[in-house]
Amino acid sequence: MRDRIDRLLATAGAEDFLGARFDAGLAWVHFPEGLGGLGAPRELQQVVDRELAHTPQPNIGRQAIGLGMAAPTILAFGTPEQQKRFLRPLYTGEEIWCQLFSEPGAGSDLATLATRAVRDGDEWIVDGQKVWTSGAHHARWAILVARTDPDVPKHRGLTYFACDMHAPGVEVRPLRQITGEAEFNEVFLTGVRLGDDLRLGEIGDGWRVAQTTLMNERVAIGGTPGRQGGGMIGIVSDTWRAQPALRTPELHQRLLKLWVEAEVTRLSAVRLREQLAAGQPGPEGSGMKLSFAKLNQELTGLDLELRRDLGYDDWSFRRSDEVDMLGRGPGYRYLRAKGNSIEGGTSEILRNIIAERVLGLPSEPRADKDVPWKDLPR
Amino acid sequence: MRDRIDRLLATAGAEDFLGARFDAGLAWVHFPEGLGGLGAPRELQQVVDRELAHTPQPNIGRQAIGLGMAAPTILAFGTPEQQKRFLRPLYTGEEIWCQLFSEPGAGSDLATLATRAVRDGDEWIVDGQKVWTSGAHHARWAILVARTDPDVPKHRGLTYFACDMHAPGVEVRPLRQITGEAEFNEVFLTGVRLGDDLRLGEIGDGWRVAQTTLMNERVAIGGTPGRQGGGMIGIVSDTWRAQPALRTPELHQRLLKLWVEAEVTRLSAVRLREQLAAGQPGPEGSGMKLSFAKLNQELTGLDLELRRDLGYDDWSFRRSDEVDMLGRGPGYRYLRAKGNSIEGGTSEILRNIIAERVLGLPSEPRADKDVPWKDLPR
Amino acid sequence: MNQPAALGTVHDEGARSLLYTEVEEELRTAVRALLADRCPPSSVLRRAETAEVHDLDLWKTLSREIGVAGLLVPEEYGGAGASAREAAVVLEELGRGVTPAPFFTSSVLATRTLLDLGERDLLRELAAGEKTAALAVPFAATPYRAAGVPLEIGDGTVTGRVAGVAGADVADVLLVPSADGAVFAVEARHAAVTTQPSLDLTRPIATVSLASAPARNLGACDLGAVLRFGAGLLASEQLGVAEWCLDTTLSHVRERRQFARPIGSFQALKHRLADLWLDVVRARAAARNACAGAPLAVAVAQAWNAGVAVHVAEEALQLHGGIGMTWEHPLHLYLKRAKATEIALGTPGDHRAALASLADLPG
Amino acid sequence: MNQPAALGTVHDEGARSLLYTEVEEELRTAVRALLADRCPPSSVLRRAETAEVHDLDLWKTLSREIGVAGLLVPEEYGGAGASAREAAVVLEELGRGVTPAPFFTSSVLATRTLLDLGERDLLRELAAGEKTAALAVPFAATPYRAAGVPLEIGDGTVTGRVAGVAGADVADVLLVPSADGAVFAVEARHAAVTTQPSLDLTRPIATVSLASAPARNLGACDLGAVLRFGAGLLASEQLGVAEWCLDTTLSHVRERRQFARPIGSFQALKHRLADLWLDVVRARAAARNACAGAPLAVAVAQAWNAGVAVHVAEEALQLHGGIGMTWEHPLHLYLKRAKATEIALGTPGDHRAALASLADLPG
Repeated sequence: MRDRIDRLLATAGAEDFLGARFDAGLAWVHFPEGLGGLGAPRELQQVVDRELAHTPQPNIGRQAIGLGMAAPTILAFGTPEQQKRFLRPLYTGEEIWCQLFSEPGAGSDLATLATRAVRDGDEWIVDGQKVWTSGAHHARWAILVARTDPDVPKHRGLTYFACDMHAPGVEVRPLRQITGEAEFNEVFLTGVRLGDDLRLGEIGDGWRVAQTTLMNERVAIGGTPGRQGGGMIGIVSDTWRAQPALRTPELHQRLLKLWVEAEVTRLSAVRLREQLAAGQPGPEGSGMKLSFAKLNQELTGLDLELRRDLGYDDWSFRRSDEVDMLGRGPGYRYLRAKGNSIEGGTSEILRNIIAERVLGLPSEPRADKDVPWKDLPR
Repeated sequence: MRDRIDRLLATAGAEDFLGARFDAGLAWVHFPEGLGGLGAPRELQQVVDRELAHTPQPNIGRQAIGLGMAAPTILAFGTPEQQKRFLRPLYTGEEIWCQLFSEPGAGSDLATLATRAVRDGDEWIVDGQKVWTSGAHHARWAILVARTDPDVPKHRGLTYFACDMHAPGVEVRPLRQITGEAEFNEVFLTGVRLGDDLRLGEIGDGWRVAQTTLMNERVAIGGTPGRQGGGMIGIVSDTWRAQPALRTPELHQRLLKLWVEAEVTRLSAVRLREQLAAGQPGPEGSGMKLSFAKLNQELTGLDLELRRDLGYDDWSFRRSDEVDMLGRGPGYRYLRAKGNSIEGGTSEILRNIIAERVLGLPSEPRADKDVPWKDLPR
Repeated sequence: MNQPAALGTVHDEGARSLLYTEVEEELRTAVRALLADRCPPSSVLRRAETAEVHDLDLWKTLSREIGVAGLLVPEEYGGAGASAREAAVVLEELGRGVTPAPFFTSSVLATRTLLDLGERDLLRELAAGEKTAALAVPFAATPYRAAGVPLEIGDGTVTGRVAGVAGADVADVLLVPSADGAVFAVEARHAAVTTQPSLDLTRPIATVSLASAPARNLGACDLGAVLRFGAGLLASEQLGVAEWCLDTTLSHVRERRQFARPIGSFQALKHRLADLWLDVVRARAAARNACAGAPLAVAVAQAWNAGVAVHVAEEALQLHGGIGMTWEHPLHLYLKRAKATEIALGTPGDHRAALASLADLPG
Repeated sequence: MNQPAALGTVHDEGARSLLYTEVEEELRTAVRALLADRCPPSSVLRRAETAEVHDLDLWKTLSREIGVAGLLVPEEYGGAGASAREAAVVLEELGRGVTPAPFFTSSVLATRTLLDLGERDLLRELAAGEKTAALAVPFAATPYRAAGVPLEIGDGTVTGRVAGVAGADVADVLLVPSADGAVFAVEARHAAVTTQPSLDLTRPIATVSLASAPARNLGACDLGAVLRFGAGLLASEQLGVAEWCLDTTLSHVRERRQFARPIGSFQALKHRLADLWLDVVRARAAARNACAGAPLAVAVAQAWNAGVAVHVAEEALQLHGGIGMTWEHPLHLYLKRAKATEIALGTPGDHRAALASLADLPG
């Protein structure tokens, strides 16, 4: 592997460096050879990343869905043709991916989604509305879950597709948030025709395929411990240090308390990463996003109060390509952080998951598990 | 009424003052004449209580269940004979009452209780076990709910009785608490025979009768606003003032915060009392016990931490006739306060009640409402 | 367990009532009906980004027909001669509507200043709804620290600058307190008032710049007392904000279905909503108690209600899920108002700190 | 929403591991098996009110056969030469069992003092389990304030009195630090040790009175450093207490039925338990991180874990309902231990206050 890294560094030019890296099997070393990997243990990726830290990198902002969610799903469920077709341009950034999962009527209860895909020969005709799609306006492809059988219980009638965002009938509309900007989109699908070769996994198996996607999403969110006293607690601490006039004993106590919470949360993320590296993945991952969301919300609220700032940086309605929490003003951060406990699984859903899957608590009585989707009350 | 008060004060001797007060209709003025009242508006009781503040009073500790719960239930559901028989000695303290509701298997879910009462001619034969009975060792009578029909859903098969605590088959055992003392009892009922004339309300109507009792219990708990800065917050504040060496900025912030919470909670109780006096009872009562429990628990915890006291006053196992939260040491208060969110309806049950009855939120799906009691899973 | 521990002792409260009077309820009904008709949250949202955030047509009706502008002004100066209790009820309703009307800034803060100064003519104009005024101090000023503006005082003119002023954008008259306690009246046309992007879209703040602006010295006033009076009434506006957020969330969770159930039937949400309700119940008692303006009552009400409004608004957003994160739902207007009033006129922490002396709990 | 905001930046942590090694897990298994066999919570409860709270038979096995008494003692003095990490694992298990054994007082606090003083002979005796020792300071002393005892020092004797000492009731040797930093060794038989009724039934405190007691001056030691070392390891005991409370509550709510359902199926309880679990997960990371004794790591671990142990124990009691309020259920032993250790060796507030300088967050 050392050889490959050295060879890559020696030969590849800057303009298609990522393509060369993919071809060298150094994109994600645990993927198979020919698909950007070497079939090597996952832990080795850290070594590769360190060695290649100063080379051109994927655009984490735009490519987040592709790299973090589409790629592992395509690897797990795609046909060899699909893997060959999609993974390289996904990695190089030539093709941006977005995610067509949530709907206005199906948020926490994703499995109840209503977007239909009806078989028509070798094609599927898709109709429905998706929401909270980041990057849809840049995307070439989407991962899509649609209902292919309304006559069976909701989890069983779903199928997973790669959706061509350039197909006729795909309409992307910006969705403005409480911060003023439109970071997300609504996507309307009207008679969109997708070839059956764009189906990922079996017909009716879409829920299981989507679980792979969502698991990867949540790991991606919680999995990166920052440095001690860094991130949002660092921003508040810096203000605190720089402006003694703002300090009060009350704010001091709250800052100290949150500093402790930020630090123990960070230590948990560090420990989680050590567990993963040691091949002992624990259930702790489920909790990381939950803790980060709560912390981020409390810290951004304290930040505003500490500054006694009644202003705002910019309400104007504009598209934003990337979220830069820390680079905007305190008002923006306060508002944007409210989404942290909703996006990628609400904190309520995460608590359910922890309670049932980690703590083994019995599930609630459910009326929706064995009823055909079409007969569910809505 | 003024006349009656003056006449009572002029004529009654100290030894049976309470009997004379009852006979004068000044025990509870809204009760009917002849039953300790005058059929007067409830608000007037405050006036009477003020005027008679310096006369002999009922023993609130020992008579709490009788005065607060048994009396209103007997008034609402008792026959004229039962009212005549029970109310006067209940008021004077000649006969102490206790409450046989909770069971080891039926706490929050009281309606699932298993103590059986089987009809035998003019009598009922009662078998079962009750728990958390305060004052059972002093009591002459108990209010009792028992199951008279196991073949109907749980709420419908209950009947309410006055239980003779001197009857053969009634056994009272002290129940030791985490404070060390035994404030409560377990009561074992084995073949206890109760005449049908001790039944309160109709056969099968016990749940409705018990609701009257429980409503009165919760109103009694939350209904008495203290003075500003008094009660438990007063105890902590006094320590704070008296011992400057104990103070830290952190404890100061917590004390100030709890002082505010204690004060707004007290103001709500004042407002609730004003509403009742103005004949506008609001739903706010449901929340008072919940707030007081939380406050009492936080304050007693802060009190211990503030004093850095690792000692305890007395662990010895003994009966206690009355609960004197404020008169014991900080460790006792801390432990005893833990019961505040359990006794008389757990905070969880109270939140359910607020959510459903006050806020009109839909109830959870329930599997136990229409099933015969005997078929319920246990 | 059957018998709870004693939680306190009975004590008589005296005559001060925490209830609403019939007159107050009638006033509430009138204001609420007008707002529902003329200025529902959806129309507040539409105005929020325009140049005219404040609905001055509505304000004309509110101030002249319902007479809210003169509530605190004695009858002899054309006002209603009502007490702060009535103003508090109006504020509850304006909070419920996040209504962009200058009642709090003109009819409470500025009016209270003018009452202190005995400025009959200006009071008469404010009471009649002919003019509005604003107290030119930072809205984030606290009653517990000197908040006067550093002014250069000329011959009948003043020069200076103060940022973060609420209500200045629609004021005809600015009341500018100097650092040494004198208050100057400046016609707004002689000042440069620059609205800045504000966290609270429905009560924007502005920077007021005075360059040798003609000014009339109205004498000295106790600015701390004015701000405290305002802080006490702001607790009622916060109550209104919290009430709207709670009511709207209750409606939402009763309607919104996930997992084939209304989400309001999920126990975790029910318990959180029960706790929020209990917070609001106590905020109501605190707000009523603070109307009279007693320093301790004001500190308690602000320390409690400011946080309750923010907490309820935040929970409302969370329980609305993604819908609450969209611009098109008016909830964010309430969140922004709640967070801004938490900072305005002293943070909860400032008001708690004041209790150290007010409640004899020295640090 | 699909894409979350960035929450921080990646940073390499270096080599220090927060995991348990295989050796540590073996030690844990041995201790846990012994405690399950010899000293389950029911038997701890039975002892709690007797004259012999501490189970000295068990202690003999623990200290001699498993060798926990000498964990921190170098091999050359007959110890295991292990690090604080192994001692922390033992403390987790002793916390899980609220085990009445003098490990923390003798094998951690006293041993750490003797290591500082280089007292080989005593260390050898402690490591062999032949003697136990106790550091005669109030258990509520904090590492951040001078905790020495005011002593009258005679010719080879000391006179003085110190209250609230943990482990003194079973100590053979008392290590008495004077106010000026010297530590005196006093045989327990020369001291009057009076156990007082203690909040924590399983680690009672005592008053130690010395009246011209023969004493050996062992030299000076950094008492603050000793207490900080203890505080860091106490975080592992608190972790164990919290873990037992959480596990026991999970079992209870899975079994206990009300409304024809296990109460653990009610969502409000599930969410609270999920939050408690997350608190405990973080307590584990904090405890591991504090083993090495770095001042900041210790302050963080105590500031977090002390409160978590109390909170989990309190929630455990509430979720057990009436059963948790009874003496016969061992839960109260854990609540009492948790609350006592919250006060011991600095409250969470004391440790947070220390962060003002340790994390450069001046007040």
